[in-house]
Amino acid sequence: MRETQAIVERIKRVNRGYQRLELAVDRSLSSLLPGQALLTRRISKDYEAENWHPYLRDLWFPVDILASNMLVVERPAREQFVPGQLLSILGPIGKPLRFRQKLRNLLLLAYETPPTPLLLMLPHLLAQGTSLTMVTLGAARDYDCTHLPEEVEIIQASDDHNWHDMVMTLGWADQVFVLVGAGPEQTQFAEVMRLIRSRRNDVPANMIFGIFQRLLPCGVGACQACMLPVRGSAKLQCLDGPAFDLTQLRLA
Amino acid sequence: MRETQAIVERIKRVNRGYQRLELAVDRSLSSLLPGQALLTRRISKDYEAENWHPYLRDLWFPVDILASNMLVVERPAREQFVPGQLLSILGPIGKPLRFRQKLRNLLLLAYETPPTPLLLMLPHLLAQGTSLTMVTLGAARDYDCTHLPEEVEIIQASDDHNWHDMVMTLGWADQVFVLVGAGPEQTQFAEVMRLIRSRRNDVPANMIFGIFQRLLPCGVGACQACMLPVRGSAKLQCLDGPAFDLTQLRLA
Amino acid sequence: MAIEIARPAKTSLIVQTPVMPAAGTLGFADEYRGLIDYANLGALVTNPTTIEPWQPAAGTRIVSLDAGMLVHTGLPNPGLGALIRQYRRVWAKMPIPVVLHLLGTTPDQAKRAVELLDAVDEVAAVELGLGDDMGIAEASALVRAAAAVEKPLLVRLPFYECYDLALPVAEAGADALVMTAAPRGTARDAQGGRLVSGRIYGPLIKPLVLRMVGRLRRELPADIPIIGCGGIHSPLDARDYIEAGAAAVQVDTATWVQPKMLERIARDLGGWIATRHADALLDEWHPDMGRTEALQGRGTG
Amino acid sequence: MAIEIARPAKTSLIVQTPVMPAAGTLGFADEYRGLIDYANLGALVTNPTTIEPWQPAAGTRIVSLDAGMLVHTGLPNPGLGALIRQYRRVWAKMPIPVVLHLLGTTPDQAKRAVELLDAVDEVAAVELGLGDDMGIAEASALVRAAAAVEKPLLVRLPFYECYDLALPVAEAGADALVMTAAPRGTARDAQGGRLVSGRIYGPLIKPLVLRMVGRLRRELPADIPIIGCGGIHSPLDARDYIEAGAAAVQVDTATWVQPKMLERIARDLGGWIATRHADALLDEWHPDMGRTEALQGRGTG
Ligand SMILES: Cc1cc2nc3c(=O)[nH]c(=O)nc-3n(C[C@H](O)[C@H](O)[C@H](O)COP(=O)(O)OP(=O)(O)OC[C@H]3O[C@@H](n4cnc5c(N)ncnc54)[C@H](O)[C@@H]3O)c2cc1C
Ligand SMILES: Cc1cc2nc3c(=O)[nH]c(=O)nc-3n(C[C@H](O)[C@H](O)[C@H](O)COP(=O)(O)OP(=O)(O)OC[C@H]3O[C@@H](n4cnc5c(N)ncnc54)[C@H](O)[C@@H]3O)c2cc1C
Ligand SMILES: Cc1cc2nc3c(=O)[nH]c(=O)nc-3n(C[C@H](O)[C@H](O)[C@H](O)COP(=O)(O)O)c2cc1C
Ligand SMILES: Cc1cc2nc3c(=O)[nH]c(=O)nc-3n(C[C@H](O)[C@H](O)[C@H](O)COP(=O)(O)O)c2cc1C
Ligand code: FES
Ligand code: FES
Repeated sequence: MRETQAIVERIKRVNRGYQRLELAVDRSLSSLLPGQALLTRRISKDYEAENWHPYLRDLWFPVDILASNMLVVERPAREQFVPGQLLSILGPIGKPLRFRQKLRNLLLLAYETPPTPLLLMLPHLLAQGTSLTMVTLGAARDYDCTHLPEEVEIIQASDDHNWHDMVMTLGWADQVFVLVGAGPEQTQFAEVMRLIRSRRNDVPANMIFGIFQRLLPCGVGACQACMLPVRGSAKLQCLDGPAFDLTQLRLA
Repeated sequence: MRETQAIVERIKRVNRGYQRLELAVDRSLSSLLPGQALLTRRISKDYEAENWHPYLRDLWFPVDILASNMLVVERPAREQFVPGQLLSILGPIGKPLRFRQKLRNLLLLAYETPPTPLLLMLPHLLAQGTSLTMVTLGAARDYDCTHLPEEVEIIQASDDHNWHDMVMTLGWADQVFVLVGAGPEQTQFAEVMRLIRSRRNDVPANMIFGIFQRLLPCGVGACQACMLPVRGSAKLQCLDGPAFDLTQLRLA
Repeated sequence: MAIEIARPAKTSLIVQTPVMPAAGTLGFADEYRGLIDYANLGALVTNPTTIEPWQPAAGTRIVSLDAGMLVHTGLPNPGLGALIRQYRRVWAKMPIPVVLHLLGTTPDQAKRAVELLDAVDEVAAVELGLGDDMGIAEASALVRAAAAVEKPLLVRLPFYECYDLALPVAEAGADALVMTAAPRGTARDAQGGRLVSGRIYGPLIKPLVLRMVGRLRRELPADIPIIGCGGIHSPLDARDYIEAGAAAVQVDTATWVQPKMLERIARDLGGWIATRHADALLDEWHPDMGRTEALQGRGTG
Repeated sequence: MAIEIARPAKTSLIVQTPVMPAAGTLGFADEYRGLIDYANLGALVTNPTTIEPWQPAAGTRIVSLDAGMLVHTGLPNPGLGALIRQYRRVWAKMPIPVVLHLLGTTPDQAKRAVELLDAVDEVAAVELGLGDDMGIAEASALVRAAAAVEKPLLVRLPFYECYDLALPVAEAGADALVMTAAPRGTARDAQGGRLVSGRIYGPLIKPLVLRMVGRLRRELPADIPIIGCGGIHSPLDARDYIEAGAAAVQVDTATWVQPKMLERIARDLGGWIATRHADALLDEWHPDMGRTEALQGRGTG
């Protein structure tokens, strides 16, 4: 975990709601892995002219690594950037996602939030032959997926969170990552778990993981604002997350 | 006085420290005259996403009128603008400067502040044959004047506020405008008046005017933050200014 | 959505829309003509006035802050008698009630002001501003003197003493409480380079005052209306105050920064309050929709 | 520029640079290793601790504000005994004194905490945080109980009660006053959509707290050091507090937003204070200059 600076090099719209930024970053960030993120804020060259708006750092999940000093992030299109914008970055934040050995069928569920934090893993897993299914539920369906690798099977759930072949999708998966937006995450995860349990009898430990994307004030374990009740002990999203076994998390 | 919107159309650097912005403005502003200004703030297209930084409106003095809907303003180069930036404008603010009839020799003194608010009058007065001298004193000397009309005589005062031909410059002038920066204006005007009186015996009323450029919170006479002690009564910079007869103003 | 602030056996203040300017922001009368359509506001609250004329403060008047500003004007005004002579004809033409803000000094001055004001029909109500650092006894005596007025009496509470003074002031005769005056603060004047003092306005104070309003609404008797005032800069800010328990709101320096915002807040809040009891969706009333039939039916359209 | 907070016949706290983190911002020990060079700070103030373990708060923890943030963590901690076991070896290796922030609950609990802490050499001083809404008697009793500690006792005053409590708390045994804890406020949680309460941090509170420090510095006896704390986000902010009369400062959430800022403020302020008495120009000490000979001569280089 280091504090480094980055520069917005290129900006490209990828769909109706999102743009991608190519960032020239410190080489220490090129070893970043799926699940890890950056706590970012815009800065000006003149440190003394520091401006404190917005106040909190944003949590940015990279979607691609182009070179040892080039990352791609995805941001809502309404945020305005110009090339040359300087950024201060704390990162990498969090632990890499741990994929099951010999992973064959990975299921990704994005609930009420764009799937951005799930995207960095796609090329790597496809290359090693994993079959990937991504289901978008609720507001996640607003995210237009046409620019994603075509080998990923994309499914839009219905309004009541159903989809064709639901039992099979859930049954075949040997690992599941569930992404929810910031907000009352435990409630959202509980809803998704009820959905899964209604179609699949056994939900063993170490199979279904929830991915958190709360606002992180410090990112280093100091402020304790990201503390979560995980069975047995209190865990921090910033140090121990962003993924936690949903069978171990206290759900609402 | 109206609230209108404007758009930054073009941006051009004019010297080391300043840039000029061409603004597409409401036609009601094309009748603006030297001395009048605009209370400006950046806005976004989405009114609900209104952002309150910086909090106060800036006072911008136009330096040129290109067409009935095109004004030019001059801003410090460190302020960052991009074409297309939307502005909210309250204006025109203040009363036009009143020039003496049959004005022959006009003297402009800029003390500790860039001469921007004095520039809009230059082309008009030159066209009617007025001879113009502008003296920069103190920090005003940092402003590079090479882009100004060459018919204007530019004099840089020395560190102790002297210049060659000082007695003549002051004696020949039939009207003088003194510009000072925001801050303790009465003290700054008093210093300039002492300078003038040391070289010129008679300083009649209606000859030497001080131009204020305070921060104006409301611009309409409501907040009274710009109230000034002018002999006989209290005057408002926003409604009665920006120029006041320095022989009538209570100086510090 | 009319709100009535009534006094037993006296006149009452009827506010058609629960949004008005905070004292000190809109001037003494119609300074914002041409920029704001006063008919869309609930009331006009004047700049602070005193019995004797007050001169402007010397020195720095304004400091720009992160998300706000420091203001120190000295509250210049020509004295109440001169003000009434100068403005009563403009007040008479206003399409909304005029609330005169009276700076609270001594019971004696308050009494003199009340005698002057009771003869002025153009003033619909009086808002008394309490000085900082007033004790309970002093504030109560002042409010009792001002409460002799025939018109409804609003009292604006100081920020730091808000909790201590609210109940005593209500019991001394306030018909409504305005919470709160802007807190005092200190900041460095970028121009002059020195630390200067003044009142702090802007979005920055909203979370602090919003909590005070919520807490005092729970603690005070329900029949004392609270008017929320502090850093309201958008329709959503105003709705937050209503949700926290305010009956109406006052908008402070937002008007200086974006004059149309005051009217916009007024129209949004009026519409929202009128429709939310019918369980309408939040965005069924939107300020850009123009006036709705619902409001026209109530005679304010 | 060393500051000594001494107690007659007890140990003293020596702070080489008058800048430290506010309790709750830097963690319990060395969480910011790799990001901040602790040797450049005056002291480490730990997160708030209690005798009994505390669990995290449920619900919204963070709301972003204009120029600040609302925080409500519930101050989770494993209890003082467990904390000491967990961290004393890290504290022992810190290059700066460790000040343990003890959450003020009851005199009884304070007494138990003091007994534990007096046996821990790795803790150089104790900072007691007073709860909101404590009366003078309650606060004094609590401070008296905590003042039994052999180490210097700093007491952090609540925001709203700052004026009332400062002198009584000093007389009850505080060796220095920290002004102030972050005020409580209410804001709408953008995610959950509801009004939530918590403490308010950030640049927005600076003008309010700066005035309190200035005023209390004039009113309090000169031998009680004041440590200014509230919205310090730049070296200039810190200088403002020193000019208003603070002997040292604590930096709050600025560290979360820009970790290097804490160290930068520390180095700037240390250098500035060391040089300004020699009438040096403000920018003769600049944080980017590296350490100056002046400081090296004082043994802190
Ligand atoms: C007997 C006496 C006479 C005084 N005479 C004068 C005098 O002639 N001139 C003078 O300047 N000071 C006078 N003062 C001092 C005055 O109370 C303030 O200390 C001074 O005006 C500071 O001005 P301020 O802008 O901070 O206003 P404040 O001291 O804050 O004024 C307090 C009152 O004004 C209201 N108020 C303040 N600012 C605003 C605002 N911007 N918008 C709306 N309402 C506001 C408050 O609600 C309250 O009613 C007098 C004090 C006393 C005790
Ligand atoms: C007997 C008793 C037991 C309690 N037990 C618990 C409990 O187990 N868990 C619990 O959450 N609450 C407990 N509370 C309530 C607690 O005081 C607060 O109401 C609650 O913690 C709200 O949390 P807060 O984040 O607002 O902290 P606060 O109530 O603000 O905590 C007050 C103290 O913590 C300091 N402080 C607060 N926030 C910060 C911060 N971010 N950084 C640095 N210092 C800070 C203050 O200086 C002060 O020392 C208890 C109260 C009492 C009276
Ligand atoms: C009787 C009286 C008249 C005052 N008149 C003015 C005035 O005309 N203009 C002004 O700015 N302040 C005026 N003041 C305010 C004082 O200058 C000062 O700001 C105020 O009394 C607060 O003083 P303090 O700083 O000692 O608390 C007046 C004060 C008093 C007591
Ligand atoms: C003995 C006691 C233990 C508490 N333990 C916790 C706790 O573990 N976690 C927590 O978030 N709040 C805890 N609280 C705080 C309460 O939930 C509540 O926030 C606090 O008492 C303030 O209550 P109020 O809102 O009624 O003022 C505790 C309170 C008390 C009195
Ligand atoms: S973000 Fe501060 S502890 Fe995790
Ligand atoms: S700027 Fe408000 S009265 Fe002049």
